[in-house]
Amino acid sequence: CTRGALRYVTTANLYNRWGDLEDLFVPGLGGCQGCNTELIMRHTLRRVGSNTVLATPPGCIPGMGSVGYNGMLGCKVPVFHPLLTNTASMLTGIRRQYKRKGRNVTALALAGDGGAGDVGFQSLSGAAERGEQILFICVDNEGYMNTGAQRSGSTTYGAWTATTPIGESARGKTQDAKNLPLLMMWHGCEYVATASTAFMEDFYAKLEAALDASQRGFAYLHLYSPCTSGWRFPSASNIEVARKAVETNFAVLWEYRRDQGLKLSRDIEDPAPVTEYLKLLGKFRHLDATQIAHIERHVAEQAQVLRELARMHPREGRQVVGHQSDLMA
Amino acid sequence: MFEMRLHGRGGQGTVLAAGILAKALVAEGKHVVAVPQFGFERRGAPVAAYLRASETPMRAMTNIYTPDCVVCIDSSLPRVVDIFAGLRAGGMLVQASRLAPQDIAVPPTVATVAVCDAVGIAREVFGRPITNTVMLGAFARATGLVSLEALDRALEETSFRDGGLVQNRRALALGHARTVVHRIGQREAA
Amino acid sequence: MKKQAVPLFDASAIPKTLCPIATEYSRMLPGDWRSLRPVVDRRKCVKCAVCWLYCPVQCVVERAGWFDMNLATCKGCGICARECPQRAISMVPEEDEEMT
Amino acid sequence: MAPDHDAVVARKEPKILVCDANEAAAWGVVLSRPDMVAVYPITPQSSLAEYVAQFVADGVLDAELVEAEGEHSVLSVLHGAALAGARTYTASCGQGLAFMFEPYFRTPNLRLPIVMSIVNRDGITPQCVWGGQQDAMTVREVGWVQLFCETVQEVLDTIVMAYRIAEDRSVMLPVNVNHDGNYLSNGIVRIELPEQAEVDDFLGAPDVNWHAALDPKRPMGVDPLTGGATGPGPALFVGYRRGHCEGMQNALRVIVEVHEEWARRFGRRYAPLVEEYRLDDAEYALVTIGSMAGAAKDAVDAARERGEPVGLIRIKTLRPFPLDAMVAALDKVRAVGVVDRAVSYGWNSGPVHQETLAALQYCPHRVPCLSLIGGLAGADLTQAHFERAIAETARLLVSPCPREPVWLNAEDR
Repeated sequence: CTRGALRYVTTANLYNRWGDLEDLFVPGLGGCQGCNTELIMRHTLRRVGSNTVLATPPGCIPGMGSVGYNGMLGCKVPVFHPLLTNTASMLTGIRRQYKRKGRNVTALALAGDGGAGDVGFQSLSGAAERGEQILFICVDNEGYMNTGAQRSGSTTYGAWTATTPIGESARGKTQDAKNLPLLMMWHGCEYVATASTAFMEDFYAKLEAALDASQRGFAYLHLYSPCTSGWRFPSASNIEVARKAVETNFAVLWEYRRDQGLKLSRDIEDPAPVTEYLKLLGKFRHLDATQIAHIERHVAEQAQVLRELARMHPREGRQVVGHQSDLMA
Repeated sequence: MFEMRLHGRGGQGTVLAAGILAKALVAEGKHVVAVPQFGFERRGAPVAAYLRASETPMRAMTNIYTPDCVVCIDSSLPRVVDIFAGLRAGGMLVQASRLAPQDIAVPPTVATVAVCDAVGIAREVFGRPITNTVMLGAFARATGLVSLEALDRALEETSFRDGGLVQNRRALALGHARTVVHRIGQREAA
Repeated sequence: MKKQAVPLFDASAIPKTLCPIATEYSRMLPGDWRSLRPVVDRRKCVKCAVCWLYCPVQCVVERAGWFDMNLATCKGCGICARECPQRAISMVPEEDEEMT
Repeated sequence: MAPDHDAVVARKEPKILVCDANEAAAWGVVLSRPDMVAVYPITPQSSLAEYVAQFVADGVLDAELVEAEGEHSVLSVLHGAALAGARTYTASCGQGLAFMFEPYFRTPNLRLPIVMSIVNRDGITPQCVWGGQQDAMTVREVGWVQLFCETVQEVLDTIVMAYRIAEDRSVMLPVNVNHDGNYLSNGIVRIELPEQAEVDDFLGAPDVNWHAALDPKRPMGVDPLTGGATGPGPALFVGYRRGHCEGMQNALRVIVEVHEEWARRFGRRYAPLVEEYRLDDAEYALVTIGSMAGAAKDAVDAARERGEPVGLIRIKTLRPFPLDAMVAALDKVRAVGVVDRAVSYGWNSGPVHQETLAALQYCPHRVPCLSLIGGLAGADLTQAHFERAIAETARLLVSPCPREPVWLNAEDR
């Protein structure tokens, strides 16, 4: 049996299950060619369905027209621009008011890493602490891409951005990215997970779990989203970049349930060299050996932290759920 | 119009006492304005509250600078705060103290001294020196401006973070019963 | 296609000077962004749906025996061609297509 | 218009409360039956938040209470709730308002009829926690309706009235009910509590999101990108700006109507826009705003006893600016002294002084207008201060108007 054939069974399953559902964004959105974020948005909303209020804080997501332009709408569910800073708070008010009126409406956020983890972090943290029944999805493209690819708290060490340029005395960002999903886990959310579009079945499973958890408390999904324009790679390589990030442990897939602790979603014991990932991206082209060593060390440390956390799993111990990783590797 | 100032320490319920007194006065048909002195209320730190009562409505929402009466619900406070500042000639002091009224040092503006061992009563009732309701009883006894019954009813409408209604009622009654009023009169004429 | 969307709010009675709202679907179609066009080789397509799974604009449409692209919305990113396990999709320059 | 109650209906004895304006505001909230209240504590607003929380805990108020992690989120929660149809309330002041500014200055443009108390507090720095109106004055160009109360009773009554004003379909704007920190927020007096049934009848059901909603049953995009230099953008944008200005102007009429109806139903009459006190036969007047008017009126009475022809103008509605009412009042006198509890740095005077100067442009005759500033950071404005203000204003009749403001508390000790 070829790997292709198995993969085809899996992907066709997803299609058979969800492909017939109406895409709840309009056919034309202004995302860049090959935009991973647009891919995430369309799959997410199709799955979450129309009994939803969607918040899209400023960034690429509304920038591509989700909320609309001059009276024309980009989305088939009620959708709005929160401020960059208050997504989780506005959703708090919405969800609680409908609950008060006896209606079960999904409160969904599709936010960038800035609106989730930088300037948006206070409201996100507050809502998570209060256990608001919100499904908050952070689409992490590691920077402020809608404004021209500037540095954010999620930008990788060493990366070029418009505000961490390369010059005589500067070689990109000088700090590591903050680990936002782990920070959210420590809030004691109902559900926290990381996912990637290169592992769609895993993503769909986590979306389903998050949606379910958001009926009880705060659910946070962190989606790793390569940006063809800001990271400088050809649009056709998008899924390849996403896949390589996971295979090198640069982006580790895991999930946390409040009552079960953290589990790794796939085997991370034998990662491909991080350089295989770094070399795909223009934003890393200038890296010197020291910088590469720094990133390698950081990736290894993060993996080790997650390994330890998974070992502390209160019920089942460390567990690898890797059905897709085998198929898609 | 009658103007008074209450002195106490944070945690003794000085501001709350002004509120309870205001309720009682209103119940007896008076008009009131009660304004606390503004600052951070910290346990032990000196605090004050102002209260104005009148037969007719008042408009000014201001502090009081020349009170007719000073009520001091803490026995050690006069050592650190000039509780007599601005007191009108012929004014009254209602003081929490174990001393006899004659033994309390007062400026010549004071014509009447009323004394109540509020700390002793509070320890007896609450097991702690929370003297505010005790001193309301003392105030009623000393001034006759408000009835014990009205104060008692005002307590019913008050929510206490420490101490229950029953205890506070008892404190009020004991404060009223065990207050000694001394009129200086003659000395004032000098 | 299982319809999910609920009819849009009828804003005809709402003054156009209150809160900014959008109550008509955008009619923008990004097909004209494309310089490369995906062309599906029907013989190679096994309907594995990988193209559907990864197409950012979700322009993949199912035909009787193969998957095709809706060229009104396809931006020509080339992900489908890159990811197709059967190598059934090729990206063809638009101008060449026009000349044929 | 609500049904006309010609006479004040014969009522049983009103329930009497002895409380400060923070508790009175909380009772106003109870009577208005909001669906959601979000709070974050800040001096001197904190006890208001506590009263509301206690009322919810006691079941006196059936509302969702959100103890948000900061003022920015407080107002943001209410944005969401209002777009889902909720009648909402919050209160803040000073730095809280400053921190809230981002959602605050978006609220009127979303046309959300949110009612919010500002328990007026001066601005830091200097670091201070006391009353002053620098907070509300600093945000007066943002597009909220801003009402300033003189008394504790007026605070309670105005909170309820604010919902009628805010939710009026020709207005649809958020309303700030201002009451001075310290002197009103903690000043205890006797007030009357309106009957719940009568308030219910006065207010009606919430009417909050008929124009913009986030509801899966009627999908729309709320606040799409609007504007730019081409296509329909510019005209659309102007339309929204103009609509907001029109809503503010409509509010002037609605504020008057609502106050009149309140007087008819509840027997308490307040000047809705501008109060004139002993003005008809006055030669000069003080202009005041907020709770200082009490002591100022006492000073006017005392001056009248001495034969001085002074009156008083109290601004209740600062936004929208009540131009006609203000001009009518100013037209009765030959000089005014404006007492501000805040500073307009750029003009070296007070904000209300600047507003008054602008209104004087529409007066048929020239009226000299002096700026007096007092009551900053909790400073007391007593009858004595206003007697000085009266004397300074009287001087304008015989000598030129100074450009420097008079700092009323500069010599206090």
